[in-house]
Amino acid sequence: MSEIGVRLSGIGGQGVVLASIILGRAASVYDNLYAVQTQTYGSDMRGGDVCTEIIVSEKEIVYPIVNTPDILIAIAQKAFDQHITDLKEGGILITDKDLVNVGNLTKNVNHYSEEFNKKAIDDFNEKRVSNMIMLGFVVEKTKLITYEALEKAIADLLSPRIFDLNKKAIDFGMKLASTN
Amino acid sequence: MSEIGVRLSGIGGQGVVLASIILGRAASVYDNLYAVQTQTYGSDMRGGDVCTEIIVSEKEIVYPIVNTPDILIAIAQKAFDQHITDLKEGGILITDKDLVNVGNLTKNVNHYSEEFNKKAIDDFNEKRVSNMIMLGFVVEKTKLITYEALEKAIADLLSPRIFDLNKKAIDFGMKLASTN
Amino acid sequence: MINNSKTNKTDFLQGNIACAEGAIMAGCKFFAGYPITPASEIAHHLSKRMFEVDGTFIQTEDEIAAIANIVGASWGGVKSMTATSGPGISLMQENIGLAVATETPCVIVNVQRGAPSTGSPSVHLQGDILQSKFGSQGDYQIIALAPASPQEMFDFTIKAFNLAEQFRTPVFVLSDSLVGHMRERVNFPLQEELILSERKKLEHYQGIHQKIFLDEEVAPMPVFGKGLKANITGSTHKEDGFRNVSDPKIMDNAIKKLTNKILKHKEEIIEINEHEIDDAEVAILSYGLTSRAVLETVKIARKNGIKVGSFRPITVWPFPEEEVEKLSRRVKTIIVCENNLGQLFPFVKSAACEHCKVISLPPKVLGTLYYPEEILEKIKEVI
Amino acid sequence: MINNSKTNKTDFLQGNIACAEGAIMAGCKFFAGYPITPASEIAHHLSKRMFEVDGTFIQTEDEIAAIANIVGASWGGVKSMTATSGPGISLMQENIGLAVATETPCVIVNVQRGAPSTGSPSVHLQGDILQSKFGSQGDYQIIALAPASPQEMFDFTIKAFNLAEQFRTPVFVLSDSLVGHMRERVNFPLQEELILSERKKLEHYQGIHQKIFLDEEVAPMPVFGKGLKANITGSTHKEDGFRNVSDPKIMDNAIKKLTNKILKHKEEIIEINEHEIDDAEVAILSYGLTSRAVLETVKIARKNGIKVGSFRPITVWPFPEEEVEKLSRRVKTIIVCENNLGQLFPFVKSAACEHCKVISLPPKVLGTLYYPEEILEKIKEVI
Amino acid sequence: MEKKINHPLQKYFRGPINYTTCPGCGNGIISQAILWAIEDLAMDFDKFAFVSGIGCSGWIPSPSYNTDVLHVTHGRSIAFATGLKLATPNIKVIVTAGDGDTSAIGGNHFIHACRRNIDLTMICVNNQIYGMTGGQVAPSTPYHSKTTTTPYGSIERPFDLSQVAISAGATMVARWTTFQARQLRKSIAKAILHNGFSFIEIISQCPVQYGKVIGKRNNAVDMLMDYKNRSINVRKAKKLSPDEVKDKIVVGEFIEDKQVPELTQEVKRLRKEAVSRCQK
Amino acid sequence: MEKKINHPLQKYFRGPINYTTCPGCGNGIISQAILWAIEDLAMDFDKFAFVSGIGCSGWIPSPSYNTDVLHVTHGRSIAFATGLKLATPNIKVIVTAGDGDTSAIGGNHFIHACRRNIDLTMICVNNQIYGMTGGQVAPSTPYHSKTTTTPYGSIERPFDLSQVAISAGATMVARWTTFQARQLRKSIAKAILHNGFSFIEIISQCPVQYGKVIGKRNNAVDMLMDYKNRSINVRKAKKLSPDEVKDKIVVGEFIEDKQVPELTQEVKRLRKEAVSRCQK
Amino acid sequence: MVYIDKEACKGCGICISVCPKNILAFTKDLNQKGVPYPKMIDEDKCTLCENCMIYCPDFAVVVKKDDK
Amino acid sequence: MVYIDKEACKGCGICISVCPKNILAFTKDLNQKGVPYPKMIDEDKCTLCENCMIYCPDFAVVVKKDDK
Ligand SMILES: Cc1ncc(C[n+]2csc(CCOP(=O)(O)OP(=O)(O)O)c2C)c(N)n1
Ligand SMILES: Cc1ncc(C[n+]2csc(CCOP(=O)(O)OP(=O)(O)O)c2C)c(N)n1
Ligand code: SF4
Ligand code: SF4
Ligand code: SF4
Ligand code: SF4
Ligand code: SF4
Ligand code: SF4
Ligand SMILES: [Mg+2]
Ligand SMILES: [Mg+2]
Repeated sequence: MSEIGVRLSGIGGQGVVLASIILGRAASVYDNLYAVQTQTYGSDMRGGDVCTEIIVSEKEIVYPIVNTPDILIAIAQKAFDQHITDLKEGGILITDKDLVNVGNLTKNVNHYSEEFNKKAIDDFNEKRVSNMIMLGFVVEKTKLITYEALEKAIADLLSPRIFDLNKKAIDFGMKLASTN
Repeated sequence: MSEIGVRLSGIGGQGVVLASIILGRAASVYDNLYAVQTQTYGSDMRGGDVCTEIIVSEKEIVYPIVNTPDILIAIAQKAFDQHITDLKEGGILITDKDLVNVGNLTKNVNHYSEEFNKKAIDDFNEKRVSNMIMLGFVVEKTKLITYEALEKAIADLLSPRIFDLNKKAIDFGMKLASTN
Repeated sequence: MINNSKTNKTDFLQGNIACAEGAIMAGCKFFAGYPITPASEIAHHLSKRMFEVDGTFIQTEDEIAAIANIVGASWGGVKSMTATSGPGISLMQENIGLAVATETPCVIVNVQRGAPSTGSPSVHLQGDILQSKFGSQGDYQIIALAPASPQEMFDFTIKAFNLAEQFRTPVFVLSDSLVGHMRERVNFPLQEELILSERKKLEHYQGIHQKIFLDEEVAPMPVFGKGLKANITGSTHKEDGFRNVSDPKIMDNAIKKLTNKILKHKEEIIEINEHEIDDAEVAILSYGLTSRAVLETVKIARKNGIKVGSFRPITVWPFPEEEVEKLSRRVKTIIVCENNLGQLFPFVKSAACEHCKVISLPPKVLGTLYYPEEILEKIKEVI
Repeated sequence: MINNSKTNKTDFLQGNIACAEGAIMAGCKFFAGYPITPASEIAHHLSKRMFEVDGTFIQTEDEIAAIANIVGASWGGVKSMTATSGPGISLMQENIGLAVATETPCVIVNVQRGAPSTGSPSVHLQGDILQSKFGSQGDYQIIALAPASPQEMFDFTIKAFNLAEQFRTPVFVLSDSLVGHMRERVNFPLQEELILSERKKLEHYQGIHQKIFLDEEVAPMPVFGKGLKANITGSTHKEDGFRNVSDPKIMDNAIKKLTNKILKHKEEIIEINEHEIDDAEVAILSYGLTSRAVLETVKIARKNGIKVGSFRPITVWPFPEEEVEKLSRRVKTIIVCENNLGQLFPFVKSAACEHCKVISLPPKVLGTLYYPEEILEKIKEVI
Repeated sequence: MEKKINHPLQKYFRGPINYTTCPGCGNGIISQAILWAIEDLAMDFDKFAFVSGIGCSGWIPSPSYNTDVLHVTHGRSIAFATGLKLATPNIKVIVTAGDGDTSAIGGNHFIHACRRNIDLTMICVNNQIYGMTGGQVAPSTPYHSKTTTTPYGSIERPFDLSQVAISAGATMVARWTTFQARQLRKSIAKAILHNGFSFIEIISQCPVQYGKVIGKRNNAVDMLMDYKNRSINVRKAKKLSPDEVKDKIVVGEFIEDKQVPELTQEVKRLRKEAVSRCQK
Repeated sequence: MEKKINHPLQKYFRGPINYTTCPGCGNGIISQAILWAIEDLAMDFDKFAFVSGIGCSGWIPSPSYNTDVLHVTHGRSIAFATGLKLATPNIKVIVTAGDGDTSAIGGNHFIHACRRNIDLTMICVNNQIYGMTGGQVAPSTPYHSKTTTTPYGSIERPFDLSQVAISAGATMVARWTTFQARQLRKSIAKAILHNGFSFIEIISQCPVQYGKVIGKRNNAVDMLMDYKNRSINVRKAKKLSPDEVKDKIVVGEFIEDKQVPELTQEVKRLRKEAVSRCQK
Repeated sequence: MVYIDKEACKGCGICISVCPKNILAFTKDLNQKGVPYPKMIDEDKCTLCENCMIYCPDFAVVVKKDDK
Repeated sequence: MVYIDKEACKGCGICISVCPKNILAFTKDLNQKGVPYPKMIDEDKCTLCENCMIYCPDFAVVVKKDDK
């Protein structure tokens, strides 16, 4: 696998940064890949725009910024509007069906959209796992990392108290992806 | 008059700095000469060595430091010991007779020594005017400045309360010089 | 700027007192400071004089407060100044940055002393040249003038106020212990003949997005208390003062505009004293008090038929890059004389090296004025 | 220094956390700091970890106290560190000077942010390069290392401690917001394989005039509480620590010895990463994160058959003058890439200009990492 | 009811009212108290200037308030305000600062302003934490609290900021919590009229960062109710034993309107004296 | 009688005793009080460290005292001492500082040390003036004094340093004048033994610079006698009306030995807790 | 009359808790920020005490006395 | 026994003023610093109270109890 650049974008509180850290950790600690994760903050620290980038690669990563992502995940309208132009032609676009209206997509991309937020509320009664559903979906669609690595990474990062719930949400997201 | 460099040295409290300021002021404000006065401090601000330099000249003074004085005034033993080597051959040396032992003066200089301190106590009952006696003495011996300028300068710098006493001391010093 | 031919007063003054009097003539109405050798006399003098001229003197709790006070006062519409020495400048660095970023006119006098650290309070050294320009975080431009006599402490303090007002920026007077304590004749110009600059002021409120910052031609400055609704911040901001701390483009603009505000006007700002440069093979570059040793050297050298001249930047910052470059085309060698370990030397060399040789010559003993002989020796070596 | 082949642990860490863990591995037992974006995570992490390793963490009242605390602790015999960003460094300047003058080993981490002034706390900028070296009053030398990845934040923090101990001097880790917050794999070396330096300690009291300062070979350091009767002052002092603030010769000696202590050992201190320099016509000089953009550029350029290489000082200070000079003899052009307005450029030019062309290329938008294309364009222009 | 209608305080804002504070943050309540006090006094807003430092509380006036606003470095607002007030004594200068701003990095300026009795109104938002930088311990954080930088509980006793102000010489000192919004408003109005340095400390909820500390993250309502339950007026508190007030928040006006020469007026006096001496 | 004989405190000096202070300066009396206190306690001088700032008072221990001495920047001695004490809790760390050092530039470190209750003994030489730099007003200079920088009389009220220390949390606080050299010596001994931050304020004569202010230049004896006449013990003072103590110097031990957890010991506790948590 | 600017509301619930008459409650709806906002449930009981207004940190509530 | 190191003395007069027995006085002599220094005038009255010692800012006075 050559370098793959992923950009995850949304607004504060949606958990996109945690998702990117899980991805990076899984890749670089358990999948024997290289990964670099960076993030930029909105104009104020509270509730603003969030954008995080992660590169996964088999070779050492020199340039750490994703100027033109291979994969763009946008789970807020503003995020989509702002970042869609950067997405590579032929890249993958993943959005939240309810929160993002992609309008007239002129770009040649593979677009998947799913109700991460709604499913989290409906199926888990816990809005906060929407990022895990999204993460499972992304992993299944892109095969960036292995399931085993993902599992270990969340075990490292999440407290045992919430591990099970989050793992279920990931599994759920993967299933969504494989059936959608 | 070409540039004349004077170094006045003693210890704190003897009033050598004031004497040098009077000289400088008289020369540059009232005698239409140029003058520059500088000073260095001892290793601590209290009661240490004092050394002040003044250059008087008809032309603008470029280099403000007196590396080899034409005139050296030393009113403490340590001051004499430290500065005598710098005095120009053929220069003028003025010392306090009681406070400085010039020993074996190998240098070819014009040496005047007078009891500034003792005379201040004996004739004025005021130790603090010894610097004025010295100043009068120096002015008379060297003719660096005019008497009128000197008078105006002390009027500027001293409070009226002590003006008379100090002027008398200066006059006294001048007389000492003209008779000695 | 100053017409010295007609003066209303001649005095024999210490450099520090001359500086204080210069400030008063320049229209300074606010002084805040914290005592420190060898700058304290400026405060002593102004603690009396400020009130006589309807101004304010405050001895602050520390130097951080001193610079904050003068910036605050400047926004109140008055010309303001502080005076300190190296340790005080170190403490002021953060708020010097704020003054630069908010484009606040003010004058900072540094009577340099022996350093690093507490060092030697009464020893003459030019150790803070780079500190004045680089001490606060980030890229910025500063103006700094280096006097060599009490008269220049007087004149350059006035000039510093003028530049501060013209360019809405802090300006340094970079003196040192020897010049600060030296006494020499000072001629006071007639107040009427003095040309004083006043800041470009915002006259009327022009709406929420009024342009009050980041103009390379110097934006008008709103003064507090006049209904102008000033919106001032040390955070990255746009022309209207509104903060934006996430968009690099806005920061890029802020940094570059601030910098260009000075650099674009370098020619107006920079002043150089040249002496016997016309036919010189060797130029000696020096500033501040050191230049007097250099002038003496030139005098002696010329007597000996050696073609040497003096090149003295009055304006140490902005660095006179183009002027040095021009100089480098005229001479074979530039000898840089500084009473420090060669602080401006890399800047001189970088500007001049394509056309001539550049040599650094620190004094044999730092903290002493050069002996002309030392410099002469070096000249003879390179000629 | 670090043998990465055998590691006892691999982690995916933020640069700031890697720095904190590096400090612990280096034997740091004392951290004092004041929160500030983007450096706070170092304090957060160490507020927990320090106590686990029998160390001390203190959040001080401000940054001035933070640097004072670590200097105090260092004289207590422990390795100590603080971490902040530009505004904090500005406030620390006076006491950084004291640390230099008293020859106190300690580590100062600056996670740079958008400046000047409060600027943009989370924007990546290399704006404080000159501030690290020139911010305090007077002439002095400092050591500063610029990491470009979390692994390097870990490694260079250890290296910083080693240099601090070897040379009895404050050492900077000059990171920035992007590196500090970036996450990447970090390999932890085995503690046994790590070579850690410890300060040369004074073992026995050697009399009132024991030589504990101003040795170009680094004088032994007395630790407090052991009957060594340390005599320490930030005032100008002699080899035995006794203050003398009037004799310029003593000050001259103090400044030069302190400076030479670093300069004499430049070769030991300076580390440079060269990449594809051997046959290069153009060398790109960069440091810190910017070097990763440069390496990417070199990769692309080489694919296009362009002979270009990367020259990256790990050690930004002392400035690798000789190394740059050597480089200038090997290439036709040096392009200096910095995420600022060209802070090191005059130093590079001054070192290199006699042998090659030197060009400054700041990024189009300050505060962003270069696009390799920008650099490539420039290379093509000059080739 | 849900119709959009202008807020009565809108006129004090530079543009649409839009604080970027977290939900339930006390800063907005304090902002209202300040503006209502000015409204109550019917004073010209153009004759006010606000100086604030870095911290969430610094953003109460900056850039929102539609008058002169100077937003400076962390901890230094009082020092800038001092210079500003001395230069323009005719305007009312109000400083808003966080507890960290005031008493950590800014502690020295704080006590000196008290001593100098310069006519500034200082609004200290004591949310007992560093809000903006992510929940680190402040000098006013309760003893033994677990914060981002005191994971084992803080081992430093907090300042009683109002007490420090009093002993440093402040001539009007009051403390309220955001729950006493009405009393606060009155005290601020008094402080504005007070001729000298007034210090108003407000215990204010930071539901995000301090919420974490007390396990009430994002629960502004609980925090307000806690203030309600624990507040006790200083007049009542004086009658109780130290043990009885131990867990209480003592609120009220500690020093009401002490008459001591004010700095800017003293400066005017000196000017007169100086001029008359010169003329002699 | 004029025979040269070693001073009993000579052993505490690095070399011959030779202060460069002005004649009659209180610093020497204070130096004796410090050393006599240590002598009385019969403690090992090697287990003491002194930290001092810039100012005449900074030169009490530096370089004279024959033990570890750290002489730092103006106003920061407490901050350096804090780091030193935390790193070497077994040594007794004594800070000597001037009034300007302590309460002007160093005011913030001062109040924070009080709050933290770190085991430092702080000797504050309050000569009510900036001695070293030439007689400028200090935050402790009496109201309306004419100094080098207040030619019209100072317009800022001074701090009551001991009161500030108390309100900031110091756990032992005493004030004496140099005239009470014996009581001072005892208080210093107690302070050294006190487990926490102790603040000893000494009103001390600066016959040169403060002498100018009160028109008693170079008259140390008059100044001492004035202290004698104006001193009143706090126990007595409490029984008098404010007016009766107005011109008095209230001396005595204001807070004797308050028991509050000390910082370096708290650090040790945290280390244990941290390690035990890790092992879990 | 009590006016609530639902888009200015951040859903903190303070107004609800400080209403002495207990006549404010969250709607089920979310605003564009995704948070619930308060609604008047019994206008008649309102005393126009202004609590809801002066405690709202986001200036989202206006109480108008004259146009009840 | 009271010993006075005349060369260490700066002539401040403090010892004289704090002697409860009033048995110290300046000599007419000056030391090398040029200042007068104190002398014991009535040794018998000395109580060895040590005041002169502990108040001397320049450590110029030593009171020895054992060798009276
Ligand atoms: C010199 C400096 N140090 C540190 C910071 C980082 N900083 C910004 S706000 C802040 C503290 C915020 O706490 P507080 O003052 O209580 O305000 P709050 O956010 O709680 O309202 C800190 C440490 C800074 N901006 N400048
Ligand atoms: C940062 C800094 N500012 C100012 C000074 C100058 N300075 C040295 S000592 C001093 C004040 C002395 O007063 P105090 O602390 O009361 O000590 P004293 O000499 O009276 O004992 C000052 C302002 C300095 N050394 N460093
Ligand atoms: S962090 Fe705290 S103080 Fe800051 S806006 Fe959020 S709730 Fe308010
Ligand atoms: S100036 Fe004052 S404090 Fe300093 S040594 Fe002299 S008398 Fe003592
Ligand atoms: S005005 Fe008072 S009674 Fe009416 S809704 Fe608001 S809080 Fe309730
Ligand atoms: S107080 Fe304001 S922000 Fe909070 S719920 Fe009510 S209307 Fe919304
Ligand atoms: S010991 Fe006491 S009685 Fe004897 S001379 Fe000294 S002060 Fe007087
Ligand atoms: S107290 Fe000491 S210095 Fe003063 S007169 Fe007596 S012996 Fe001399
Ligand atoms: Mg706070
Ligand atoms: Mg003092």
